[in-house]
Amino acid sequence: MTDEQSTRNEARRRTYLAEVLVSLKPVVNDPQGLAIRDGLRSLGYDEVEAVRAGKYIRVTVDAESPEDARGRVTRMCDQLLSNPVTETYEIQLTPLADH
Amino acid sequence: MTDEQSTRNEARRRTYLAEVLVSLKPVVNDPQGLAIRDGLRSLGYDEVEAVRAGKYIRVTVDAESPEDARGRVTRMCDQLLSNPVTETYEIQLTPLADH
Amino acid sequence: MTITDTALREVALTRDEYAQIVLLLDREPTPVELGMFGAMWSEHCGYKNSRPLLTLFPSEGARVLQGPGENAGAVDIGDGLAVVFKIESHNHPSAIEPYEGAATGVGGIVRDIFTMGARPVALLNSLRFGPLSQARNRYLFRGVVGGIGGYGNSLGIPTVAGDIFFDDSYSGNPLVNAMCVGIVPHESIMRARASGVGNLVVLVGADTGRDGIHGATFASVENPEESHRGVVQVGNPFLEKLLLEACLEALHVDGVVAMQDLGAAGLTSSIVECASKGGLGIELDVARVSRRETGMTPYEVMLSESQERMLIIVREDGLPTLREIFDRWDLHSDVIGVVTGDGHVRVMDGSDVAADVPAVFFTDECPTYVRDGVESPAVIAARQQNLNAMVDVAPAEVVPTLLRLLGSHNICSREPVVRTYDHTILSNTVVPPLEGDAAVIRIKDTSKGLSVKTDCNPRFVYLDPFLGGQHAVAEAARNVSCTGATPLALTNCLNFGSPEKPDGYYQLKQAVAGMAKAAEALGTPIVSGNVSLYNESNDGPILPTPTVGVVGLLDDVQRHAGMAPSVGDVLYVLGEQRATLGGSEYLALIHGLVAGSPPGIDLTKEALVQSFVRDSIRSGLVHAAHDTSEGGLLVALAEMLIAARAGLDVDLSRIAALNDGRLDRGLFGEAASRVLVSCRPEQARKLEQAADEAGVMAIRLGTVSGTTLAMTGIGSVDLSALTDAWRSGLVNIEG
Amino acid sequence: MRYGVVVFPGSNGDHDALMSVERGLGLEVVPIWHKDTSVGDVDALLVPGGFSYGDYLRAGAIARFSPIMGAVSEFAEQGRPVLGICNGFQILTEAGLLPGALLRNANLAFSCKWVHTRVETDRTPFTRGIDPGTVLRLPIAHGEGRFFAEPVQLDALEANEQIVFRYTDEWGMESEGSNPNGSSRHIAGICNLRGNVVGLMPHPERAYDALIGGDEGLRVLGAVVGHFMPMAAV
Ligand SMILES: Nc1ncnc2c1ncn2[C@@H]1O[C@H](COP(=O)(O)OP(=O)(O)O)[C@@H](O)[C@H]1O
Ligand SMILES: [Mg+2]
Repeated sequence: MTDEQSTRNEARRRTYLAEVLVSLKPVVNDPQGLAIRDGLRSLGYDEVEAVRAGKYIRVTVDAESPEDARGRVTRMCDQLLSNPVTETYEIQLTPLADH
Repeated sequence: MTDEQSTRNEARRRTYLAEVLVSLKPVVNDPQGLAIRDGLRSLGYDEVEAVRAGKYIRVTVDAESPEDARGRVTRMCDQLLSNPVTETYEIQLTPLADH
Repeated sequence: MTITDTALREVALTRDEYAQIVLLLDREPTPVELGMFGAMWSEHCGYKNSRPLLTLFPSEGARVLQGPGENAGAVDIGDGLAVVFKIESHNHPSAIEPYEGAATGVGGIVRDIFTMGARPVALLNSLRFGPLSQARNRYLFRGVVGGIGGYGNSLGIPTVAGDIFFDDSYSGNPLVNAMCVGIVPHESIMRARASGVGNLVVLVGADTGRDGIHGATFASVENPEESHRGVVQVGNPFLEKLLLEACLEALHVDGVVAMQDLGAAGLTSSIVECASKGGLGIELDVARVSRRETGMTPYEVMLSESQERMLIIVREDGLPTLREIFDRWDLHSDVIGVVTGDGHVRVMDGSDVAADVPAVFFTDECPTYVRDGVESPAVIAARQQNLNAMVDVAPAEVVPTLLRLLGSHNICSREPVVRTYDHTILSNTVVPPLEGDAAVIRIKDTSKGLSVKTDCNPRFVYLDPFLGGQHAVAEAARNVSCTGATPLALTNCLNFGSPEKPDGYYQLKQAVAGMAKAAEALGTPIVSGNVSLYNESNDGPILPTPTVGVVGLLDDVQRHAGMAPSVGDVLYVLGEQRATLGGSEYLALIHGLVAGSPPGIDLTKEALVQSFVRDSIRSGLVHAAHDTSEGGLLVALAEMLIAARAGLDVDLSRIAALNDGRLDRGLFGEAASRVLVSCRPEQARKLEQAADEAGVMAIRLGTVSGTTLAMTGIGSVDLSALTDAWRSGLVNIEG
Repeated sequence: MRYGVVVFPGSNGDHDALMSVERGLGLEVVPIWHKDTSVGDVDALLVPGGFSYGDYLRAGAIARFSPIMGAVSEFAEQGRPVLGICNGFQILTEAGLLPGALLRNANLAFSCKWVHTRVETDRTPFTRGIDPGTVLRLPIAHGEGRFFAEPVQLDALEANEQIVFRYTDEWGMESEGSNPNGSSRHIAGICNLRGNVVGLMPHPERAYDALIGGDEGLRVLGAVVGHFMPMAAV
């Protein structure tokens, strides 16, 4: 790679905020969700039908493009951030500052 | 309330999904976020700049309108779902099936 | 016959077994019935391969109040009290989802104990993993340890002892055995026997979801990851705590005649067990079962393994009081059925009959298999390998070898694990984990204490299953004796590979025979247990691992021993002085060999050494004791010095001389019937005399002092170096 | 005097709390059910450890809304002694009876061991008569015990003499390695402004007998007896 090319690539790099929402699969028992639901109902929130508890992980990554960022975070989710046996995940991506 | 009114109200009732994202305030140390960041880096994801860990709570509520739903869930957050000393929250609302 | 192979595989039954079912029923089974047969005739519930072998175990004794056959064994400990205990495996679920698998394993064994009416007072765990150099094994290790702590801590039952061992063969097939110990007044012991036609069958606790359907069958096939993958069970320790308290209250309700927890095969197994034990029938309606999910079929309800549920059989007039208790604990109690006189298990779905089968068809008619076992030629060859040809360890290599052994994963400090387990709750723990060879807990309102430990050296069992089975029992008992307690009785968990392979069956059969022999010789009946077969992965079977759990009694809990000598104490090694390199940790770690014959064991001598150690602790002669296990004499000595935070000057030449002049065998070889003890210098003569009179050989090693371990003619090492090596082994297990 | 021990669903330290008061101190003690709305006739309240409501969401978050908590607050407002231990401490912070919050341990692991804590003030009913600087050996057993408050608030806590216990080594020094969970400023226990409500993570109620590792917890649980002495003398 020439210096010029590398500078051009650098120029396109950005930081992205990936908000990863990890949920338990619908059929998996969620004692925490049940406890929160019961807690809310005992506070008088009878309108609550169901509660499911999951994880919210904010990952700030450096990437070349939104696609690149999403690809990287997807791999992170599969490898570490979620447990494929019990969980599913969703990624919400927002570009942050330019480099 | 007359029967007619109640029918009209019923008709407007809907189920909403409130996705509550609870984050630790920036001033609070987040060892879990740091551990995830280090874990990702040790897997070779050097592009990860920062990770913060929070909670993702899906609350399904019955409400009269989006405003009503948001109002209710906001109260739930203030009362139970988040701790104002250490946390902040955000609510994402989606209407689900009609009643 | 129209049944397809796929349908049979789904329930893990053979075509022959299916034919037998048709013959018994004189018709084809309904789908629900087939599912129920699959679960009840699985190895897990039906003990098809192990039942004939288990009859070898001695299970009777003057103190035995309840032997195998109920949810747990019960043994008299005086003062009108009984100790209730059992060990159980949760290997397959833990291989899939280590945290929840281990957590629900703890939940399951705790239910077994309070189902008997006993209040759980201690938890133990026996774990086996592949080497931590592999990321997957680290993941399993962290998850399992997390799950055990997560569930037990939350319940408020102290986790006080256990054992951990690593070997390649457990990669992909970790072992998670959990043991629970409870206490109950004799008159409150509850059994799982239905009685009284017309009595009500009540389901209490959690709602039923689609969790772990086929768990029982799934535990009875090889390679679970590739076959049945039910929905992972997620435990709720909070609910279990409520259930525990409510059930222990419910026990005293006039009219409660039986309790049975829901474990493997869920409602099916509970109903069948209660009915068949009571010689009666049960009719239930699945429509009355509270559900967590919509659209569940009767099949799913009958086979769901949702956790934290319990079945109670109560006379109609006792129901209101029973209900009141569960209401107070915010648990629902659904009347789902009734005890009948026809001996049938009848499952209704509203007004439809989903299953109708005599209960004994599921239990007594379950086929059993007696197979021919043949020892693997590879094992014979490994055992016969001549270890005398090996070059002895050079004196200069002794210290580096010792440090390597102390830091090895099979020997190093379990502190990083034990820290994450609450061992102080209930305020009974007298000898906590790491401070003794076994844990000691006091029994409130008495002067007594219990000592508990699990053990099994699977390498010994692999190389010689008959001998190894004896070792498992002897070592566990020895650890308990080292606290001053008298071993009362045993529980066991038979973790083996496939019994359908001749060498696998041979291992199982021989190990059981060895355990039976040692249990007989040591006077410790086997009162409960569990079988987990088919522990195989693509790389082959696990090392055969018959985990033994021992419960011992101290009449005066004040007179106990830990493993830390005081400065100024004199150290002795008692008992067997000839060690063996066969199957040793030294051979595996330093030479990369699993070979040779494991140490021999003379059970008369074993009993003698153990009783001598106990007596000496009780009489106050000995105040610290530690048996020599993996790593041999020198490792055990180092462990005692680390505990004492002091050093020792020692001449080990006599030890070597007793081992044909070999340092490796003398210092790192392993042996049964060998215990290190310490006593005050002014009592040393007395101890020597007592040993002499008892016919127990005692070799004086030296006086605990200073901060180095100095070995004449070998070299010395700083206590801090020993401590660092031993402490660092399991620290920073990352990635 | 008589202690009351509040029992929530999921409490598991209630047994030790009852035992330590009854057997260790020889005082009268009664359990108080979470569904009750009155604490009854007691002189001091103990909110024990455990996993109330499974500690789901946040430790203590759901328990603080139990029916009994109204009466607990009232008791506290009257200036009467309330001691929250471990989960009980978490419940009291969630309920706003004590400042700050307790977060996951810095090493992310549950930790059970004996630690040393230094008594910082004798102005509370649970440290009355214990010289500040005294080091007590007590067990901890928690996964969420990292005390957090914002720096300004921490300064205020110090200024108002609200820090009651600090983690130290056996010589009473806040040395490296003597803070088991990463708590701000080594804080192991605090009190409210008035001093009558105290929360701490270590377990005095598990340290009431030398046979089980120590009895120094009795000094904390027993200090409150002295608190009532003047009244008794009148
Ligand atoms: N998984 C575990 N859980 C709790 N305690 C354990 C566990 N593994 C080992 N320990 C404790 O660590 C100490 C050493 O155990 P171990 O190495 O098995 O001793 P030994 O070799 O004498 O059998 C004992 O106090 C034991 O109870
Ligand atoms: Mg031992």
